[in-house]
Order: sequence, then structure tokens, then C-alpha cells
Amino acid sequence: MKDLVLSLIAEGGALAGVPFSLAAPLVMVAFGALVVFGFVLPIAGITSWLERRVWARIQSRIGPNRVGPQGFLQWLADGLKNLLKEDIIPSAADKWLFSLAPYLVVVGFIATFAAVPFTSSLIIADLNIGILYITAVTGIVVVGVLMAGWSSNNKWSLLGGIRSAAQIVSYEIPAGLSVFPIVLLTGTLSMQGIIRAQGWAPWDWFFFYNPFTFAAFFVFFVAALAEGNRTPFDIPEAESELVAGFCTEYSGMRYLLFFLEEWGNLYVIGAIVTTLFLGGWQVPAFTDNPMLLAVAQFGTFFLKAYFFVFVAMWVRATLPRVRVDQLMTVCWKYMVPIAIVNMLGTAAWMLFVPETLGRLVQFGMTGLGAVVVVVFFRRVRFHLRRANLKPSDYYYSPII
Amino acid sequence: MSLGGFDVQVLRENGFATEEMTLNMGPQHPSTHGVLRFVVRADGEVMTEAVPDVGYLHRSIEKIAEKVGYHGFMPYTDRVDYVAAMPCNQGWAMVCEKLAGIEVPRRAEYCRVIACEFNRISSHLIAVGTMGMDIGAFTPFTHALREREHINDLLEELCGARLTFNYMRIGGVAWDLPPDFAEKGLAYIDRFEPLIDEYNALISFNKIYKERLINVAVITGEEAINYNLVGPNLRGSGVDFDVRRDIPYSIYPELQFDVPVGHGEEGTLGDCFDRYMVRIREIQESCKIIRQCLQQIPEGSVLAKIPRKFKPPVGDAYVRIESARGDMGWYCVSDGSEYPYRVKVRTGSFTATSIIEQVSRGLMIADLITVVASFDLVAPEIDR
Amino acid sequence: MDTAAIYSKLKERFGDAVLALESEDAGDPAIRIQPRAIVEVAAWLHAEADTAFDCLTNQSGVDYPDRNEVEVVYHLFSYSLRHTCVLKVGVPRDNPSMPTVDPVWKTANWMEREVFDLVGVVFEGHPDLRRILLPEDWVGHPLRKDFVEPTEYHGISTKRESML
Amino acid sequence: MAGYFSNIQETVTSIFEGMSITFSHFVRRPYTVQYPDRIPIPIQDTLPFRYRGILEVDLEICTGCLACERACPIDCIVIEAKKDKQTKAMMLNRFDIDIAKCMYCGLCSEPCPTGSIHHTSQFEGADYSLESMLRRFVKTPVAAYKPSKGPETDPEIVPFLDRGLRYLDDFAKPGGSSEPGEADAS
Amino acid sequence: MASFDTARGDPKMYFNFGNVLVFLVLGLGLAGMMLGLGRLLRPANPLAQKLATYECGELPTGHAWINFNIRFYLIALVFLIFDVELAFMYPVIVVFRDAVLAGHGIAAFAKILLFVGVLAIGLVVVWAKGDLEWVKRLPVEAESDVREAA
Amino acid sequence: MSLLNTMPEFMVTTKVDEMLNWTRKSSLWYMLFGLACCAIEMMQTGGPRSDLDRFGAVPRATPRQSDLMIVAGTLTLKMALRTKVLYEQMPDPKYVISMGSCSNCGGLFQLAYSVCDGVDKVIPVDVYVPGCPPRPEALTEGLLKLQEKMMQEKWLVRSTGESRPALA
Repeated sequence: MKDLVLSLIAEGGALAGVPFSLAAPLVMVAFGALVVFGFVLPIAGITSWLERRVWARIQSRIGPNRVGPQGFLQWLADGLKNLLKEDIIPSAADKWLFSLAPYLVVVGFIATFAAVPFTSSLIIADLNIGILYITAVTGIVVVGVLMAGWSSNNKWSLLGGIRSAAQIVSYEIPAGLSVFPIVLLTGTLSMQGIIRAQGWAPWDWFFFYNPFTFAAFFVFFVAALAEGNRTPFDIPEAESELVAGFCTEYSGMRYLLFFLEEWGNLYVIGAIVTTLFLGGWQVPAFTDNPMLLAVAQFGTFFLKAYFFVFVAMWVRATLPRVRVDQLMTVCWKYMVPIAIVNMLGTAAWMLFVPETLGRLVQFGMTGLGAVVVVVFFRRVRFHLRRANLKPSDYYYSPII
Repeated sequence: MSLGGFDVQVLRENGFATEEMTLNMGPQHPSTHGVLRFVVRADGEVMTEAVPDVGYLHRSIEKIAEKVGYHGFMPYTDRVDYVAAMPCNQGWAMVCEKLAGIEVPRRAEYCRVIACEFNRISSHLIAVGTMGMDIGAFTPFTHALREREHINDLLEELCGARLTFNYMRIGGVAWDLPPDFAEKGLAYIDRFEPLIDEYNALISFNKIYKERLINVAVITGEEAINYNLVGPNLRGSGVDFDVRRDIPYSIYPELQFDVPVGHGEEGTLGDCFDRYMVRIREIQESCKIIRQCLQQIPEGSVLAKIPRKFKPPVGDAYVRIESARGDMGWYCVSDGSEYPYRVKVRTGSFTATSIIEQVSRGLMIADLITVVASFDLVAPEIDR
Repeated sequence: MDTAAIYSKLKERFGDAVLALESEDAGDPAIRIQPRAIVEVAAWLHAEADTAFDCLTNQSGVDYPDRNEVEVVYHLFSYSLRHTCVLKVGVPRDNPSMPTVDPVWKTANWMEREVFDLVGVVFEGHPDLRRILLPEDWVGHPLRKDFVEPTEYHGISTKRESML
Repeated sequence: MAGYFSNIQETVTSIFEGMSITFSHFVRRPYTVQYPDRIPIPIQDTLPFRYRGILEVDLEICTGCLACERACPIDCIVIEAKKDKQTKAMMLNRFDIDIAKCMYCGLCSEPCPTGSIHHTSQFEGADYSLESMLRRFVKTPVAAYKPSKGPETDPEIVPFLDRGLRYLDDFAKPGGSSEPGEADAS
Repeated sequence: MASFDTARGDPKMYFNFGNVLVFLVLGLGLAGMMLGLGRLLRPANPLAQKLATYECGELPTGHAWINFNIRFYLIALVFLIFDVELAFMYPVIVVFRDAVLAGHGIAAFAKILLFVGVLAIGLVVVWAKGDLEWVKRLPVEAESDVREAA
Repeated sequence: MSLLNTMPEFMVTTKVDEMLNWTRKSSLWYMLFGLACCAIEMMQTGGPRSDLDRFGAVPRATPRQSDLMIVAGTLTLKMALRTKVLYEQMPDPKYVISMGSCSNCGGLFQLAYSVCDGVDKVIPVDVYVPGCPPRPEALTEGLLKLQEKMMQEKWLVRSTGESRPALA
């Protein structure tokens, strides 16, 4: 980022002659706005449309397909519609907190994007405490949600808000603990640093590094789902129990901001998981062209991150939700101990396992992953056969 | 406790004062299955009391019966339990036939049983589907709806409507089976049966799902009988009783089928999971029954000769049939005129709702949803 | 055990409290009981080993203006012995009150509330006798034969002009 | 302790199984029928013959016997039929059906002697006002149909009567007689 | 390998945090803009009924601001202890790799074990005391006690 | 401060109005308000065969986030009062579809003593869908009819006569 500013104000740059102290904020704001409006908002919106399509497909439906080609503009219609909706602040609510809550939620979510990498050179702020920063900033969302739940003066909201606070706060622990194995291995908290410590090949990813990081990945992903209020941990807004949870009283745009956070957060989850465990933007060095390489890196990172967005959608379409006490049991009695074992195991691994054996284990783990995938697709085939489908019942295209 | 009033009860735990919250769950709530209201008093997430408040769908069907006459009441029976309207049709037809002593042609009995069993499947699909939805899994619900559409298509061919069938008449049925109904029905049953396994693998045996259902709202067999629970709710508590088998009516004695009974396969006998699994197994049994009926159905007429002005002799009769929600009682008093003197419908949901206050004490708010869904309540069946 | 046998046993045990066996009409035979004796009869039928009526399947109220009587009908069933029995109790129309059988069968709680709501029989000793199906502020008992529909409820008129 | 690990194992396997089922739906054809525009044939044409949609009256074969009006439990049919003093013919002055009130039970079409009043497969009738749901079939008074002694010969009526009798034939007949419901006309 | 370069006065760091600040402001601006734009276009028709608290169609009984059950806050306390512990562990974790490379990995591992040991003991204690049970079933006698006392 | 109903009518403003109407009609979130028999058909309409989601209509549990109330089923007098409350708690602009005979005019329950004959006695209705219950396609048609109606509305443009939006 700083290099970009320097090159812009250098001789022949677009901002030649402008002093650094003026150019830097200008470029920052411009670039930030570009990221927010050009990437974050569309990603959140498109994710909402895609989720409805994926969901619909799993449920033998089609999903939104009338607004724009394949219903692609559905998110725009939803957004604009909510812009035009009346904004209700219940008379019994605490008006200030009620209005403030969506701001906090959006800020907490937008700020995470500052530390999310896109390519090897493109990251808004490569903080040396990157991963710590992200965990810290997502905490703002908790405050917002709790505030929304409390200020509505609605019992469903209150229950939703408190559930959400307890849940996010609890799952912070396994999520934090699952980052530790990676930090142990890399010795840095910087997002780019963690990615650089991995390679492009699957066996060079921390996912397959050893059994402990393998387990840590799942613990982290599940904890991240819980922090993002996703099924099976969507108890704060549990529609069938709490009507709409903490946002029961929110209408129109204010509601949409919560909505935006939820969808946008999915990408953040994917990006962090990709960074920590899946080698981030790492691609083989196939070309010298920096532009081409950047595009490849961006594509790789985006696809990896979006795969987890897809997985989250898919999980949501599969699983029921847990109960509050079970949620806590899963966290404190299962995930926290497992995360602690993962961390200690990784540290011990670094100390005691020789490099050649470690290398072999990496290949072995990768092979194991491949086996799991194969078993999975065999199960899929089994279910398809059991359902006695006629040839005309198969339909492979995503477009309908 | 007054229903509308708000009385704060302070509970002391560890010396800290916490207040109880009075929550209205319903009448408009996504999982109260229509319009049902619970006045929940909760301490945090734990309910100290959940008092059902019913009557939001009281449509005075019993009074209407006194105005529209025996034939004209048939469409109203559809609306007593719209999810399983066929058994209600049959109940009304049977109580009239019992009063007047009418013999129903055998083919008509077969038609009735086929229709009722198809309807039982579609009703149980709603029951298990909404169970999934209330617990947060939307996909099994839509899959259940999809299979229901197939059954609706079949029933539509049979009687021209998807939900409110008005298929049966006093003395028989209104329409004979369509020409290719047997083939279509058998083909569908063949296709449908493996899907139950898929459904089970997707949701019934899911660990999270099981954890939500097991050991929740345990009802012992004795309690169930005392509270007059019926059908799958009763059998879920381990009481081996099915009207179709034990107080035989229609052609059920001639058919081979098992009566699924809960046996506490996971956790305690009589919990939500048992009630749920009884329904899943009943779907399989219904498939068996339909298959037998479609293969054995005799030729003949499907409607006995009944005068247009139907006047049963003076007297009263009580008929019990096994609806999808269990033992459904139809009580009809005739004064010899064209109009019934008094009709009373005893329904399964009504008694099931009355036990909720008892079993929901000390459960969590999320469990109330499970309990309501496990009883498979249908609002108009409670209120009529 | 059929109704006649139960009747003779009841007659033997309770004497005058058991009024008659009604079996001449179409449909089910029934045993007519004195209103005051219903709890004892019910408890006895529930407890006795060869009757063992452990379930009250149905309880309904029927209004007979010409007899000036409201009749409460109990349909009993025994899950252990698989037999049924019908009890009928007539209470005067202008003062319809009788004891509750809630202590014998829990299910009577709601069924009696319904009978109270729709027909207006007051059950003495009932733990929670309020309206169940109709709103609390409803006037009248609609399944009485002389019930007149109100024209308005909270500002909503209950009649609709036919378009025809 | 064994329970602890078997819990984890059961959770993982059951979720794996569930995920494989949901994934298999990506290659199954969606069940949606894209009403109203993206379907090869209108829904109405795919409905079974018995489908009870919006009521329709063929005035050409209506005998004015009022059987349907009497059969309707909720009085949503109103017919005014009068004997014309001069021509001695039954004149239909009014035949109204309130489809907003109708409960689509089919009880009216069952006693109809000619199948004049019948349910169609038409179900679309949504509108902005209730008044538009009042179907007035008689625009100007028409003479009621008088069943002829022998088979019908009037070419304008034959198709209607054929359809009507076919519709009636679908109903079960008391005692199983296959005669068309002429006997009920009285 | 990028090491933990917290060189004091690294201008890049200030620059990066400046960027973060920009994002915070952008977030606020985004929300503000959306709400402001909506204000131009949305109807406003506040009626007393409309602003009443939603409670499934019933009129709300009492308000929602009550003293909530203490259990909800206990979780927060447990979390605080754990989170502080986690924060203390970050420095050790980050330099562990360097320590291993430098050959005194065992000592570093022992330190980590110490930290984690404290954490684990805490977890075991909380677990054993039953404070991880999110909601204990209400003691029935406690309820009746209160009724008698009142 | 609001721009609604302030603009003169010319090319641009009508186009903008059209666009606003388009977004509104493409994203009709309906409130889960199943009352009786029609509720099942409403569920089926959201289900796989009819899939209202195609038109961007998704169910919402709370009135605060819904644009459309589909009154599906018999409205009893006891429920009518609650229905009014729920309708009023929806934010503007809001629409009502009356689904089925019972909510149209009481239908077959006009004979009953405890049924409110028609939801239009309590709240304004935009589209009536006949049927008992209407099949899912009929409800879909009702939704499309409502969309047609929504496209005729004027929001920005100063409108004369009866305009739907009741503005403060």
C-alpha cells in the first residue's frame, strides 16, 4: 500500500507533486472505498443470492431466477427494496442504542477486510498482528448484536442477543486456540507471513501438515461458523424459536445491515481459513509477468475462500441447529480440549519429529484427504442409486 | 396465574435475584403450527411454565353441523383436520352409517382405506418435515413437501382436490378409482420407500437432531393413557394400541400390517424421538397397506343406495377411527330429523395439547418447539 | 364386558345412583347416572379390576331444551381390557352444575373446560375452569340450542352481506 | 470416556452422511414447475379430469331444476327460474355463483341431471375486488334446457351434453348403476 | 521467513494502522450513507400501534429489560479468564519457532505447557463444578422455598 | 425530509418510480401467517413444486421485515384482533393477499358464530385469491397480480387522487 502511494506521487505518477501526507489518506480512502463498494458489498450481496440458489437446489427447488439473468440481480432488488422500507424504531426501545447497533455491526465487519489478503502484494494493511487484529475486530460485532438485542426491548431480541453474546464469546476460545498451531509453525501473526510459510501444493499447506493441524482446521472452521452465527449454530436468530432473534424489531435498511454482515462475514471466514490452512494465494511460479501472477493469485485465493462460503451454505442446508446448552457443551467440553491438544501436539511435533518423517506425514495426510474425498463421492453415488432415479431425473447444469 | 397478567416472581439462586420473563409464543409464531399460543414463563432459557392458550381457530364446526345436514357436513369434516382430511371424512361417514345401519360396499371400503393411507403418509410427512424445520433443518421439510406433492397428485386424480378432499359419502365414496390409479399408486410407493431411508440418513439419525429429541419431554405409558394421548403419541410412550387393529373397522382386519411402538431405542421410552420414529415407521406400514389394497381391491359398486334426504333413526353413536393423529372419536346424536342434533369430534391434538403444560416444566424454550412438533399438533383439530 | 353387564355390576354396587340402562335407541347403549354420584362411579370403574376403565376417551355436552336438561356423555375405554362403556349424566338446564372427574382422569381437565365453554356446565372442584376455545369476554354458550349469535365483537360485525 | 469419543465419531459420520445426501441433490433435477410462463403446457391442461376448479355453468343444458342450489350447504349459488306463462317454458332469469365464497366441494355438480354445473380445471381467479368474483352466468334471460325423450339431436347442444354426461359418469352412482343421472332430475 | 518485525517506529506500521482507521470510518460511512439515502426515499408513518413492541400479535406483557438469569454472565466470566490467558500466550507462541531453531525448544515447550496447564486446570475445575452446564435444571425445592417465603 | 410524492411527473421521475416499483415487487418478503387449511397450501407454494422464491418472495417470521401478509385461512374473531395488530406492525409499504374463501368473505364458515367473515373487515386487502384452498399456482397467480398492481404505484411522482402510500 505504502509502495503504491510512493509510486503514485513519484515523478510521472498520477499524483506527482502532491505531498505524501496528503496523498496517503487520499489513496487510502479511495482504495478503501473501492474495496468496500467494489468488492465487499457485491460479495455480500451475491453470496446471499448464491446461497438461496444453492439452498434451493439442495431442496429440489430453483431459487430466485426472475430478477435479472438467473435471478442474479436479486440481491440488488432486496437491497434497494429495504432502502425504501419504512424504518421502525419501537417506542419502547432505547432509541440511541437501537440506532447505533447496526453501525457497530457494519464497522466490525468492514474493518476485518483491512487485513484480508487478496494477492501476494495486494493487502490493505499487512498488519504484523494480522490474525489477532481480525479476532479482535470481530468482537465489535458481538457488542453490536448484544446492543441490538437489548435495546429492542423485545423478549425474543433479548434472548437472541444474549445467546449470541454467549455463543460468540465462547467460541472465541477454540478459534483462538486453533490459530496457535499455525502461529507456532510460522512464528508470525501477519496474514501474508502465514501464507508465505506455506506452498502452492496441497502437501505444503498447513491443513495437511500433521494430524494436529488437520484437526485444528476443523475446530477453527466450526468455531468460525459459530462466530458467524451460521447453522448449526444460528441460535441467536433461530427463526423457529426466537422469531428472528436479535433483529426481530429491525426493519428495512437497519435490518439489511445485519443481513449484510452475515453474508459478508462468510467470505471473511473463508479468507481466514484459506490463509491459515490452505496456502492462501500461493500458486506455482509459472510466469514472470507480475500482473498475470497477481491475477492468478487473486483467483486462487478467491476460489479457495469462496469454496468455504459454499461449504457454509451447504452445511446450512444439511444440519439442524443445536440447543443453547448443547452449543456450550460442544464448545467447552469438546472443542476447547481438542484445540489445546492440537496446540501442544504441534509444539511437540516441531520439537520431536524429524523433518523427513514430517515430510512423509505431509504426503500421507494429503493422501488421507484424497481418500476422504473419494469415499465421499462413493457415498453420493450410493444415495443417487438408492433413490432409483430415472435418467431424466439427472440434471448437471447449475443453470436452470 | 392470570393469562394476561404479568406477575414477577423472583427466584433466588446463589443469592442473586433474577426475574421471570413472561413470553407470548404465538398466536403468530413460525413454529406453533398454525395459531396456537403458549404463555411461557421463563427464567433465562428455562421455562418454569408453558400454558397453552387455544381457540384461535375455533370455527364452530360442531354448531355448523346442526345447520347443514348430514350430506352437507361432509366438506366441513375436511377442515377439522386439513392435514389428514380423509380419515375425518371416513369418521363422519362411519358414524352416520352406524346410526342408520348402512352396509358399505367392499370396493368402497378399499377405496376409503387407500385414500386414508395415502393421506396418512402425506400427513406424517408434514409432521416429520415440520419437526425438522422447527429444529432448524429446512431441507428435510422441503423434501417432505416434494413427496407430498406426488401424493397430492394421486389424490387429486382420485377426488379432484389436493387438501380438502370431500371424497367420501355416507354409504361409500363419491368417485371410483380412476382407471390407471392402481399402477400409478404402486409405482409411486415403489419409488417412495427407498426415500424414507434417505430421509432417515439425512435427518433422523443425524447426531445433532437426535440430541435435540432424545430424553426431551418423556411421557410414561400410564401418563399418556391418563391424559388420553392417542395415535403415534400414545404408541411413542410404549402403549401397543392402534384402533385399526384393536377396534377393527373397515377392511383393516383383512390386511397385514404392524403397529410400530416406541421402545426407547435411544434414550428414555416416551421421549420426542420415540414419537418421531413411530411416525416414520407408520409411513412404511402405510406403504405396505396401500400395496395390499391396490392389489386386492375387488370389483363392484362404491356407493350404497342412500336417500338424498338422509334421516337416521333417533339415537347416538360414537365411532373411533385411526386418523393420522391417532384415535379420533366422532359422536353424533340424531333426533330423527334431516339435521344432526349434536356432533362432537374428539381429536388427538386436543388432548395432546392438554399435556404440554405438564411435560414442558423445566424444559428450555427451544425444547418447547420440539415438544409441540413431536405431538404433531394441528390447530383446527384442537379448536375445531 | 358389555354395557349390560357393567350396568348390573354398577346397580349392585351403587343402587339408586345408577338410574337406567338405555339401549333401545340406535347406536350405543348407555348407562344413566345421578350427577352427584358420577365421581364415585368413575373412580370405581377406574379402580375395579374387571372394569379398569383407565381412559376417558370423550366427554361431550348435549343440550336438550325440551327435556330442560343438559346431558354430559362420558365415553370410557379400557386399554387393558379393550372394552368400552358410555355414561350419561343429566343436569338441569338452568343450574347445570356437577362434580368434576378430573381427579380420576387427567384428560377431563380440558374436556370439562370445553363442555363448560360450549354448553355451560359448571364442574365443581375443577382446578381451572375458564373458557378454552372462545375468548374470555365471550357471552353465552354457543352449543346451547337457544344461543343467539352476537352481532358485533370488539367492533367487528359478525354478519356479512351476501353479494348474491 | 468411550462415550466421549463415540459421540465425536457419531457426529462426524452422521454429518458426513448428511452432507453426501445433500450434495447428491446437485445432480438431481429440481422439482419446480415454472408456473406461469416457463412451462411447455398450461397447468390447467395437466390437471386430472376430476379436478375441482372454478365452477362453470353450461346454460345450454341447464334444466333449471335448482338441485345444485339446494345441494350447496353454504348457499353460494342463486338461481331464479320461472315458468314463462306464454311459452310454458322454464326461463332462467338469474344464475349467480359467488366463487369467493364457494368451497369447491363438488356437492352441487353431483345432483345435476345433465352435468351443466361442473368444476373446470381453471383455478386462476385472483382479483383486486370481491365483486369481480361474482360470476353472473345469465346475461339475458334464457330458456332452460328441456331433456328430449330420445337421444339429443340438436348439434349445438350435443357437445355440451356429451361433456356433461361424461362428467356425471365420473361420479359414483348409488348401488353402482351406470345409468346417467336422468332419474334424479325429478 | 518474515519474522515478527515490530521494529519500533516502523513507518509502515503506522501506515497500516492508518488504513485500518480508514476502514473503520468507511464502515461508519457506509452504514450512514445507506440509512441517509433511505431516509430520502422511505415512507415514514409512525403510528402508536406500529411502534408497539412485537410479541407474536399479543400485546406485550411487561418489558424485556429484566434481571436475567445469572448463568448468562458466568459464561462471560469464564471466557474472560480464558481470553486473558490466551492473550498472555501469544508472545510465547510467536517466538516458539525461533526458539526451536535456536535449539532451546524444550524450555519453550515447557513454558507453553505451563501456560496450557493452568488453562487446562481451569477448564477441569469449571467442568467439575458444573459451571459449564449452560443451564442447570431449576432446583424444584428452591422454587417452592421462594413461594413459601413470599 | 423525504422526496416522496414531491417530484413533478416527467420522463426521469416516472422511470425512477418504475425502477423503485420493480425492486419492491421483485423482493416481496411475506410474513409467515398461516391460519388454517390454506397455510398448508402456502407452505407448498414456498415448497419445491411452486417455489415462490423464484420471484424473490421469501418467508419472514416477523412483521417488521415483511412487505406482504398472506392471510391464509379462516380468521376467527379471537384472531382478528391480533391480525390487526400484526398488520399494523408491518412497515410501510405493505400489502395483503387474502388467500382462500375464508379470508375473502368467510366462505363456508359464514355459518359459524366465531368466525370473522372476511379479513377485509379488519385490514385492507389488495388481492383476493379464490379457492378453498387455492392451489399453489393460484397463490402464485395472486402474487403476480399483486406485482402488476405494485407496478402502477407512484412514489416519487406527485400523484393526484387516491395514492396508496400513506405518508406522514
